[in-house]
Amino acid sequence: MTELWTASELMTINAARLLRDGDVVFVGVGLPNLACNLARRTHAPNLYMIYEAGVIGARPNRLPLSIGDPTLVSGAAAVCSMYDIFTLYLQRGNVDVGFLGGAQIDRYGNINATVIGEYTHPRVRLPGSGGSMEIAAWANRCYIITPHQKRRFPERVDFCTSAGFLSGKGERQAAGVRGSGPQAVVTNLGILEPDENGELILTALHPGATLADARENTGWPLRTAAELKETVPPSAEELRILREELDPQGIYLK
Amino acid sequence: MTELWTASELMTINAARLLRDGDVVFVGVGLPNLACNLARRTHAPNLYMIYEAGVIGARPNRLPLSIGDPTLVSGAAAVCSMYDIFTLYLQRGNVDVGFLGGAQIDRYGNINATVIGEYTHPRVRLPGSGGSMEIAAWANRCYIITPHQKRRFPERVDFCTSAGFLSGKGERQAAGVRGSGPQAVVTNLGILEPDENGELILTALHPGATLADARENTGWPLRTAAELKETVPPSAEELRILREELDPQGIYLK
Amino acid sequence: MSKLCSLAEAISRYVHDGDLVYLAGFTHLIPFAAGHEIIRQGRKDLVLARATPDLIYDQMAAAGCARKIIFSYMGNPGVGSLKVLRRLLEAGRLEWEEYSHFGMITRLQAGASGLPFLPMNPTAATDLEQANPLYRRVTDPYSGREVIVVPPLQPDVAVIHVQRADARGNAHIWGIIGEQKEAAFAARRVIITAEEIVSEEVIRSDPNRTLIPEFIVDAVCHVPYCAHPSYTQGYYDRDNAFYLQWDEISETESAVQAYLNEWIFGVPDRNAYWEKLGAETHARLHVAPRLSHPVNYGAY
Amino acid sequence: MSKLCSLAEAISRYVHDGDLVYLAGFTHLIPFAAGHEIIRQGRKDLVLARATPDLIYDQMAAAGCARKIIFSYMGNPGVGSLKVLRRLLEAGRLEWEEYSHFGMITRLQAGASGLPFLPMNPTAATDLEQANPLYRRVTDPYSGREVIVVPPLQPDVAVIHVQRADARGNAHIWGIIGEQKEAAFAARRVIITAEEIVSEEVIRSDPNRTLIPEFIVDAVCHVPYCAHPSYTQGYYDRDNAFYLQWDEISETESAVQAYLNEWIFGVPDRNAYWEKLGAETHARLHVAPRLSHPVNYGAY
Repeated sequence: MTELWTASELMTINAARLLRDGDVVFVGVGLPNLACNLARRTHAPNLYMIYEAGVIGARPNRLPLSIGDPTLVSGAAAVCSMYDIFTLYLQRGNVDVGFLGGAQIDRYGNINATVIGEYTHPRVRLPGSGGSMEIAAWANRCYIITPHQKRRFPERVDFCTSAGFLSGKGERQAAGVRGSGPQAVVTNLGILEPDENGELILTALHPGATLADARENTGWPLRTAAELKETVPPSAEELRILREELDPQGIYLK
Repeated sequence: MTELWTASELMTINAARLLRDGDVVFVGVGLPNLACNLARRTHAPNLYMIYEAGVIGARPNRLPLSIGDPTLVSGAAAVCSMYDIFTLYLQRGNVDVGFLGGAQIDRYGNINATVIGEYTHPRVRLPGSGGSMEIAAWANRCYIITPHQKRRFPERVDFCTSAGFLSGKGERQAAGVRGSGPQAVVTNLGILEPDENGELILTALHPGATLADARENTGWPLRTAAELKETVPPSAEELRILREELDPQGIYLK
Repeated sequence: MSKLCSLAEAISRYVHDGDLVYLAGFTHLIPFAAGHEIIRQGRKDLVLARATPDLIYDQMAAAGCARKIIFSYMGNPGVGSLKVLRRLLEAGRLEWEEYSHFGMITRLQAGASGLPFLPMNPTAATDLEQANPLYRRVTDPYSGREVIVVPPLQPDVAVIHVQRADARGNAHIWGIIGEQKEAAFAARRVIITAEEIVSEEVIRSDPNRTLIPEFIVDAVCHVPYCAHPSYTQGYYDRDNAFYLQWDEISETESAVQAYLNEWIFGVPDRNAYWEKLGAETHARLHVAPRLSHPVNYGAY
Repeated sequence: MSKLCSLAEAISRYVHDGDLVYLAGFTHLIPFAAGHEIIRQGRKDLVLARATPDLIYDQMAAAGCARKIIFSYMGNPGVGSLKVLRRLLEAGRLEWEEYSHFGMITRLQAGASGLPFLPMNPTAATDLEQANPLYRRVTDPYSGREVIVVPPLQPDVAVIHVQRADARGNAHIWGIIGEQKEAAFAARRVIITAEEIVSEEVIRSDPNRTLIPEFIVDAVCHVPYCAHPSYTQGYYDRDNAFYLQWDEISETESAVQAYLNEWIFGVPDRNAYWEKLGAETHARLHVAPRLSHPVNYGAY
């Protein structure tokens, strides 16, 4: 792989491109926040950013370092309670896009952010759901940004913190949740998307990455789309915005 | 009856005396509002007034003419939504006293503010519950101010908008509502209070009123307390506050 | 993206015959101008929902806009009856559906939250529950006791009057906030009417004051004095005299129709209505300023 | 009636061994000073509830105050793990009870509302529901479909940090308001800590800003810089450097105990703590003003 950009930059840029102008996005800090701000400065100027801390239409003057950074509040369009953000905004169906992350993502896009090992006797205790159980269920579309590593992509998660397609699309549909589930997983190697049954398959590789790389770093027999695409390389302008405007100190993009 | 005071003044003053210092009162406009303000200026300086419109700790500069009068808001301690006032304040148990009114009050303190005649074919359609269904159930104590007339005191209400003791105290207790129900009905003739079974009996007469007056104007065989009291006549100071400070134009006290 | 348009355009575009309409506001901020414009445009078969129908639904019903009313307190606040609605109900000429205030507001909260129902503690007064089959019961799985539940109310369109909004629809409201936020989030379409259209900078100087965010708003209309004879906290007083006057007007059908002809059909819009009220009324409803202490958000 | 007292008095009077304690605030307004005072006074067997335990519950657990934790996100926000709590959980040395954020906040909302439960739509992720028997299901009586419900959470005591309050306890809060209001109404006892004690006139100039009314408040403590290393919007910045530093400190038990000794047991109160932080930290956390546009309530 070329070293014209870092893995974080590559993932952020490809995630940004998945956003549509006018989307209302439930944003986390870190790469999702950078992806949203990059999209706003390129093809999606009307992207609307809301945060689980209850901040609506934030316009941060500096890079937010936590989900509750005060720069998200000063100059925002609205602030509401946590109960309101989860009821009036998320559960009501006002959120187009949610970003999710976790220690494990499985073959059907289910996410584990709770525990490695047994729940009652944790080998590694992780932070837990936070907002993600409901975001995964009720946002119209979800995206996941994660490094492509075998331990992060098991056949089946140890604990299902947030629902992808469970054991297949039919099972999610039967559960009656309003959101359409994970629509893409952006990794440092390429992009995985659900097939008609909800199984994550490789649909694109980044420039320089190979199918063998992807298969080697996935914990299930990774299938590919009929037509495996190559992603467009990051543009000079995308890289400039990330490096000069959004994260000049390289806090998230190192 | 002497004409040193009007019936409205007499009822307001006797209602004010039922309030205790520190009570949190769910107030309506009209006589209950005057009674509360009179109590604050006499024996209950720490009376705390909240309004179903969502106004907390109001300090009106003029006589409020509706439940949503802007003078209730300017200078209030807090304003909240209607959902909050009914949940966080009333249902949570933060209200000590509620005032109720209606077209009919029956033998067991049940109130009708909905309809005379059949519900589906109303002879007289009244305004309906507003906040009173829940106030009657959840305020710790309720008081009723009403003129003493036979048509207002039927044996049984046509429609139970707000629960008193239903058909007796046991039935209210079985229903599991937190408030203790109507504690007194203040009329222009005297005061009715529930006996141990929840039946309203005459416990006091105002100066000049007779038991015969009260019986004649009640729609059920009115019983009296073992010791029937006489209320203390309105004091000059009580009358002065009402007439000079609270309702100088005589809007409610004529 | 600016959503500014005239009130006539907004009503024409977003309020349709047969809609379930919620003109929000508990005593405060009642969007009378929107009700009058709906009357002028001759909408029919509306389901009119409001906790307190107030004079505006009396007028809309008198004008023949309504098929049904959903309410929790059908009075002229501080005065007495709503005589038009009362006559229609007593004559069996209007459908109705009735709640307590808490039941009504809980329906909006469920609608705004995207929930299939919300519970309330029992009140022991069961007559209304028996009269309205949308009240149901559910067993609390922890104690085994029953709660009362109501289903969501999701109006086709809500009109929300506010003190100030930006052109995108981010709206500041203060004073009695009633059910404004819940009605807006519950509704499928939202029309904002505002005393003032202000810059984004004013709104964003105080984001905690914003009860309604732009992305649930369809139209923003600049309508000063929209709420008369109701009021807008800080902008003008409630016209209590008119509430008393309506008690007389609404005694007879003919006086009501004369009122509609003169004050609704006889004026093109709210500006003309306000001018017609005249200088004496303007002076009577004027209010001196009383400003809030500002708060510091910090220049982070 | 003034409820002003020192934080030490308030903790001594209203926080007891074995209590279910909720120190409120989502990232913002976390009352660290109250947590430190609870540690100094040696409270035991507490059940610590917070959506995000944050560093303060890491510290309280390290000091041996806790028997159990109730939470929905056990991370160091923006950094990684809460290592003390994680070690205790992995070693089986602390009970826990876990929700999603929405489940946790819904428990508080039910507690604040006096309801026996509140519903949430299903999420299809059922592992946590199976792990925590307090999640239950109820059938929607309208559609026959199931909802998830949680029971009320009613803490014995909540500590709520605010920007300004009057001596009776009426409190103004702005910026991220998280679960402050719900925690206060849910709790049996409420301690307010405030950056500033202001006159009633300041509070009453803007009643819509008052999230907590005096009559649910037991004690009001004037505690400037109470929230450090968290922050108070408009008053000082979040100390992100310390959140990173805690990640190192909390690597080892000995470093944690050294921290407790120096920064909690080693200082008598928050004033001394703030002075000890020194001028450089004060300067780093300083924020320039950015004021809200005032609103007009009208002199009715």
